Amino acid sequence: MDFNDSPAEAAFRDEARTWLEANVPTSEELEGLDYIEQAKLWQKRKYDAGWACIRWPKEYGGRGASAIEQVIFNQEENKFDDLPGGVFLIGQGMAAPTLMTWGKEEHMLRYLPKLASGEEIWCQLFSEPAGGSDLAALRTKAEKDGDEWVINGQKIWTSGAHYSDYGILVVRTDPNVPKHKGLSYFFLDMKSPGVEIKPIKQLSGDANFNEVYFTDVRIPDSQRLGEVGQGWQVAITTLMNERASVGGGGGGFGFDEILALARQVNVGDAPAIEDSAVRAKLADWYCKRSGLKYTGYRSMTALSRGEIPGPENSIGKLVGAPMMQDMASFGMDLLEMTGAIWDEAFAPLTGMIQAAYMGSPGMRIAGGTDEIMANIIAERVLGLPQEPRADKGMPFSDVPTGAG
Amino acid sequence: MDFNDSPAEAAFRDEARTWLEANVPTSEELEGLDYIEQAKLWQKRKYDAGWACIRWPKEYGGRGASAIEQVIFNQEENKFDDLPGGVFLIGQGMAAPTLMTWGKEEHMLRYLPKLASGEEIWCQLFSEPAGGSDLAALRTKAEKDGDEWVINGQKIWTSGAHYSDYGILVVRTDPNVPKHKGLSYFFLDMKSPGVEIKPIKQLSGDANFNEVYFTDVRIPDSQRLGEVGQGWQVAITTLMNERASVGGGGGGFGFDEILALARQVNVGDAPAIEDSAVRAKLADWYCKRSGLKYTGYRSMTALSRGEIPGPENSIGKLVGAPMMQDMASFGMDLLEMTGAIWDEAFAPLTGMIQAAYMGSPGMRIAGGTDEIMANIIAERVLGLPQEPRADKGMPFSDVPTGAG
Amino acid sequence: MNFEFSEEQNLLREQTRGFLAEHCPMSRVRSILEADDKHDTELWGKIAEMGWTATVIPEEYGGLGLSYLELVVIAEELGRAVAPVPFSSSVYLATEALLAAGNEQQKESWLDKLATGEVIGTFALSEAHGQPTADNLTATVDDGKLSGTKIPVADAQAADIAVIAAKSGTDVGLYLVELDQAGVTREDVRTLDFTRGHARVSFDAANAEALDGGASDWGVIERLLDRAAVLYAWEQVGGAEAALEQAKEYAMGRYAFGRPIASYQAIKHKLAQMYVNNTLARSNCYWGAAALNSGSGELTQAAATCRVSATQAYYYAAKENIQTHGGMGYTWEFDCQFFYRRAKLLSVNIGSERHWQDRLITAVVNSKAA
Amino acid sequence: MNFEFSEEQNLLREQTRGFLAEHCPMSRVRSILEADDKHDTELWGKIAEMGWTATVIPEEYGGLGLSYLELVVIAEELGRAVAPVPFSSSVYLATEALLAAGNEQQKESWLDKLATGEVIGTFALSEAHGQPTADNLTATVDDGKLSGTKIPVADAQAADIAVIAAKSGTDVGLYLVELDQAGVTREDVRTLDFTRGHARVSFDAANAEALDGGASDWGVIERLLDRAAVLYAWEQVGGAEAALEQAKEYAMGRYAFGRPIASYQAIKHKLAQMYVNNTLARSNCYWGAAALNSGSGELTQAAATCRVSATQAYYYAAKENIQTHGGMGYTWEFDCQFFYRRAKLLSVNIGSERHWQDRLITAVVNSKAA
Repeated sequence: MDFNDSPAEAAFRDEARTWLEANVPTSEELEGLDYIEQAKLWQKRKYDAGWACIRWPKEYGGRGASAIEQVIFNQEENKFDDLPGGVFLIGQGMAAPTLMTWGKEEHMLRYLPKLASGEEIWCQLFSEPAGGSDLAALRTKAEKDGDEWVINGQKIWTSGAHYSDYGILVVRTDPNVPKHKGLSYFFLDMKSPGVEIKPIKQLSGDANFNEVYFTDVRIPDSQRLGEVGQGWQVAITTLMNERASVGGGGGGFGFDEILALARQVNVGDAPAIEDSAVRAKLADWYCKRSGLKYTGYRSMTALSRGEIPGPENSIGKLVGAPMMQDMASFGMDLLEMTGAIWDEAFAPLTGMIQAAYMGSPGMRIAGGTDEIMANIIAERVLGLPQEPRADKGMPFSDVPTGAG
Repeated sequence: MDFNDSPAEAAFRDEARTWLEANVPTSEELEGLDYIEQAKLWQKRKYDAGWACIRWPKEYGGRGASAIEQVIFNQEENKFDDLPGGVFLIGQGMAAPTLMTWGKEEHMLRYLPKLASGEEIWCQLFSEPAGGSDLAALRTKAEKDGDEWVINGQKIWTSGAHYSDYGILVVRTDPNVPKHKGLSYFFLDMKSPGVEIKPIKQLSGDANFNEVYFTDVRIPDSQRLGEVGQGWQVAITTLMNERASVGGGGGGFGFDEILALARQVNVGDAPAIEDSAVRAKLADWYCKRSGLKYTGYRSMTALSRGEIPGPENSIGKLVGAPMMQDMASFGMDLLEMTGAIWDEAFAPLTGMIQAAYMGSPGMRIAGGTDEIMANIIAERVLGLPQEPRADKGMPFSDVPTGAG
Repeated sequence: MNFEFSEEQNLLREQTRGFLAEHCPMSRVRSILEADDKHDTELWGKIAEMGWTATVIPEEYGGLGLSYLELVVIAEELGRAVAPVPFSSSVYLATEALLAAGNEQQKESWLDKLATGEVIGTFALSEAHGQPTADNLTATVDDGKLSGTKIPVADAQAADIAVIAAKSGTDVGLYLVELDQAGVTREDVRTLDFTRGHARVSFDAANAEALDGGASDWGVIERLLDRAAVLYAWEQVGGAEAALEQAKEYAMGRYAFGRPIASYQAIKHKLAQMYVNNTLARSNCYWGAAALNSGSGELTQAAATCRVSATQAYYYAAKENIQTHGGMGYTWEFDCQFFYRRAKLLSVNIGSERHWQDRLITAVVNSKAA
Repeated sequence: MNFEFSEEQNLLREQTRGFLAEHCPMSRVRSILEADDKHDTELWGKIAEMGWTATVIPEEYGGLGLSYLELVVIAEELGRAVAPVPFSSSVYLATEALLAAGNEQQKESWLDKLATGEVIGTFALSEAHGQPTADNLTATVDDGKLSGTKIPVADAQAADIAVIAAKSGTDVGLYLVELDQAGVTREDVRTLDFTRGHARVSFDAANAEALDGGASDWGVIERLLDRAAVLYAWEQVGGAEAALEQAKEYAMGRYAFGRPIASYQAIKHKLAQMYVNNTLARSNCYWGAAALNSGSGELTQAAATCRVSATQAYYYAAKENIQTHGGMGYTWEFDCQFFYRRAKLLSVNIGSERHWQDRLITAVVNSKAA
């Protein structure tokens, strides 16, 4: 057990670091570009040098690297602050593995290199307003018309729909069979006629997500992944690859920030960090953060041994999101009467604490609520039985919905 | 809103207090008697003077008093420390109201006065080893034989079985109908042949409960309450009258004790009560205790207005039991390395903290687990739907049990 | 023993609730949230017409001379409605300061106008991050002129007068300042809760008049905050209760896997926990109300107790209400956000949970020592 | 990066677990609980034969010279088994004290006997309620004679030697005392956990030898406790894990309302919480083990972190394991009690959660200042 790289890992890390130091875009290069353009510039540069999506086979635009090499590259890349790139996460992290598992060779040759190069951005069209935690209860329907499918319905919580070129989509092709069995999976051109995109304003005031409406949108059958009715299995592939890359945003507020605040603000006549009630809370948060960090190290070790980290990774969000909420709430308490002020000019850490208070409820929901995460741990990690499903085996059209 | 008695209440309180001051048994009177004898002495004295079970009609041994008068009398009686009497709680508090609701006049005239006088003690025979929170899943069976029923099976968690004269009993008279419909309710003479009583040792080392085994025990049909198959409804009457009089025992450890400890023990160089982490915990416990106290005042006010306090009273145990566990655990932490010592000679408060740590797990279970209490609040107070019942409408004999 | 509201008080509650349902529905709160307004001036006018601002002001000063039990009923309902009005600043703080520490002339000058709502008052204590103390106050009054900066001052934009904690030499006292004068500058500061205006207020030799001839010391400020804490706690309990109701309603109607989410223990036990918190907080608020109303010596203890438990109950109910709603609860469109914002605003407005926990234990220790 | 145990260490874990399953089943723990024995002498003999007591002692002193990574594997398994043996006192504390602060002659005299288990050691610090500090110690050594009282001394009845914290003048130091001598009196004190003997030990001019020629100051004691904290934390995580497994097994087999109680969210989420706590604590224990093994400067921080999270995880798992079992879990007959008793014993034995939280933040602040 040690924190050091093996010799081969160290060599790879050196190579990556050397390349990054020479190639990370300068602020001059990025100036005047919007966030998407910045991201595309950096992604293309990585791609051209063989540093994009390095675990992918070379013929699809990757480098054929190992999982641990990917981790090492990410670590090194993350040492540079504020590199643009989050817009590719869904395409590269979720759509691509799904294409690799369920797509035809021609799909892969056509789409994967442009995902790796950043030329095309993808989004995910799964969630629906009435679905929530019950993802498979989706209602957007697709009807066959010759070699095409006609889509009608609505999706929600789609990040980046407005700047995406393609989207992955699950729809109901048969309402008369149990809900998991009547779904099919497609990808579509987001510029297709009949696709309408509306931003969703969150309670934090940000708009990180969209609603997407489909009115007689036509998709060629060749853009189907998996068989008709097999959409749920295909979706599982996508979801298994979902990283806890959750939107809503807490603005980087974490243990270090609450610690800094506790050194800055007084309780009574002394810095809050000397107050034992403050210390007890900080200690608990420190232990949680540390526990998550070293759980991550254990996962990376498993990766480096060729093992695949399992659903136990869902503890990250389950622990981290409510912890951010409580830290933010307590941070405001430490400020006392000024705590609720959310003005960059007056609030410490330029209002980051207040932003975290407003953003953290979203983190507790997006990508699976706390309750769903606890279910996943109970069922998939501990192997406890599912709860009885009222809709089990029932044709989807007969499942109670509470509506009407 | 005020804390004072109305004039009529004040007069009643004076009368009660005067009588109590003159009649509470002296330590000389109690000396040499065991706990049961002491309790019977005091109960008989109250009965003879018309101060026993004062809400009951006079013909059954009571005083025909109002609910609020009962509360006032209890308050005054409780001002005297350590008066014996807990052994009558089940008979007077649970069996008697059930007899009054479901019994015949002859039952009431025969049994209620002796319950009021303390001459006869009753116990409750409901729980079974396989039942737990699912009380109605009981298996002890009764088969009709002429004018009698023959009982075979086992009950558990029966307080005072070994010193009780009578017991109230729910048994299965028909296993071929859904579980709630196949039950009947009896009372029986605990000295009947075939009744065998074994104490249950708890993890605290105490034995407050018993197992009771029935082997061909015969009960006359005249000792049935309600119709055959109506046992669940009768049992509900009993359970509605169950006070949160929970065994297992925390030995009187509460907020005042943890406060006293915090004044006595140091954290660093100063009394723990000056440490802000200690203060924060104490404040939270104080608020809970205070909240329960004033919730009780509100219930008493409702009683005094003739309203019947509802299931919201289950918050007492739900809040109080885990709080005692945490206070005890923290109390030991304050003692640091000596905390685990459970020797009256060495431990502060004569080991009460350690006793509370060992006793509180029982309080979180007896009379309904924390989880059942939360269900009761959710369903009966807030009106939320029950969970789907896998055994709904199923003949009892077909319900999955996990056994075999 | 009578630990309940009277029939008249319950009737007042019904009227108050009905009035607010009509004049302060959530859509009204939203319109203030989304506008630049600092409060709902129309609603304020109607509230004043109802006489709520006059509740505990004695009749001789133009008030209704009712008890604090009536005032807590109104406070709870304003909390339920998340009403965007400067009621707490004007009634719980400014009016109370005058009642407690104003001299006869000051009471006569201002109480009747506060009673009719034509004058809005506020209270200013905090100057910097962290808990204000007698030692760290820096605003000073010299020869009737106040200089210094207060931040945040709740409802300062709406207010005509403010009661200010300031020092004359080393003596802390309360001073009355008319805000519409040359030496006073109000700058908006945005808080989490856009439905209530807050400002940084700077005083540059502004005219200020000592309350009670300067006899109002730090102890007077603490007692003022104790009294306000009970009223804040009732608002908080009202908000917590409304958040629970909103969560319950949504959970009953929202289906997942073929049944209402309210039938899942994860949701049931969450709502049960809200109920438990709210019930304990409410019962403590009864104690606070009784102590406030009777002028009991237990006031500090009762106030800190109900303040701490109401703060905890509202935070839990507000955040778990959003959680119960899932993604929809996190949208701007849904009303869950109002409770979440207001819960935090109220919880720091007169000192945090941490502060009141500490004050509670001081009071408990003192009472046990006595 | 390699943040896992080696194949050999995993093999050791399997062997250790297999050995304890055979020689220390729950029935064995029960027999000690119900007897007057202070520990399982037969099991101790076998453990010593396995060489566990010799793990980190260098070969030159008769040990196996293995690393702390092997020792934490054994610690975790002893924790899982709730083993009724004086392993922590003798190995984590007495042996470590000699390794850290013994002079050559002291090491030669005692380490080989501690390695073979023929000598059992313990450590004595506490004298009274509350956290021991350099200031409040009263045991004194004068001219090689120790006087004072220590309570509680874990495994004192089983021990042959004890390392004692005492003062010579105002200097705190560690002293080695043979317990079988005229000036030493051991009185049993019962703790919550009857499977481990504890005593009050009085010294009346007992012969005592300074470790390290008296150079062992309070800092040495703190570092000794830091090192022990990592090993205790692994025992605690082992216990927490076994409690979770016991709860899970029961919940799968116990039916209520026609289905296993493990299918109810109240139970599922309780067990998920245990899993989360245990996983965080275990990952922190990895850090602790790495820091202990490498002699890293982060040791205090790592030790306090894993100690706090393991203490919290074990308390939660032990109490909620009983709760999951319902009434049966509260009976003497069931084995849930072993974890519940041991959890609390371990949590106060080398200082409480509160104490280690405080120590953690001191270390964090120091590391950030540096």
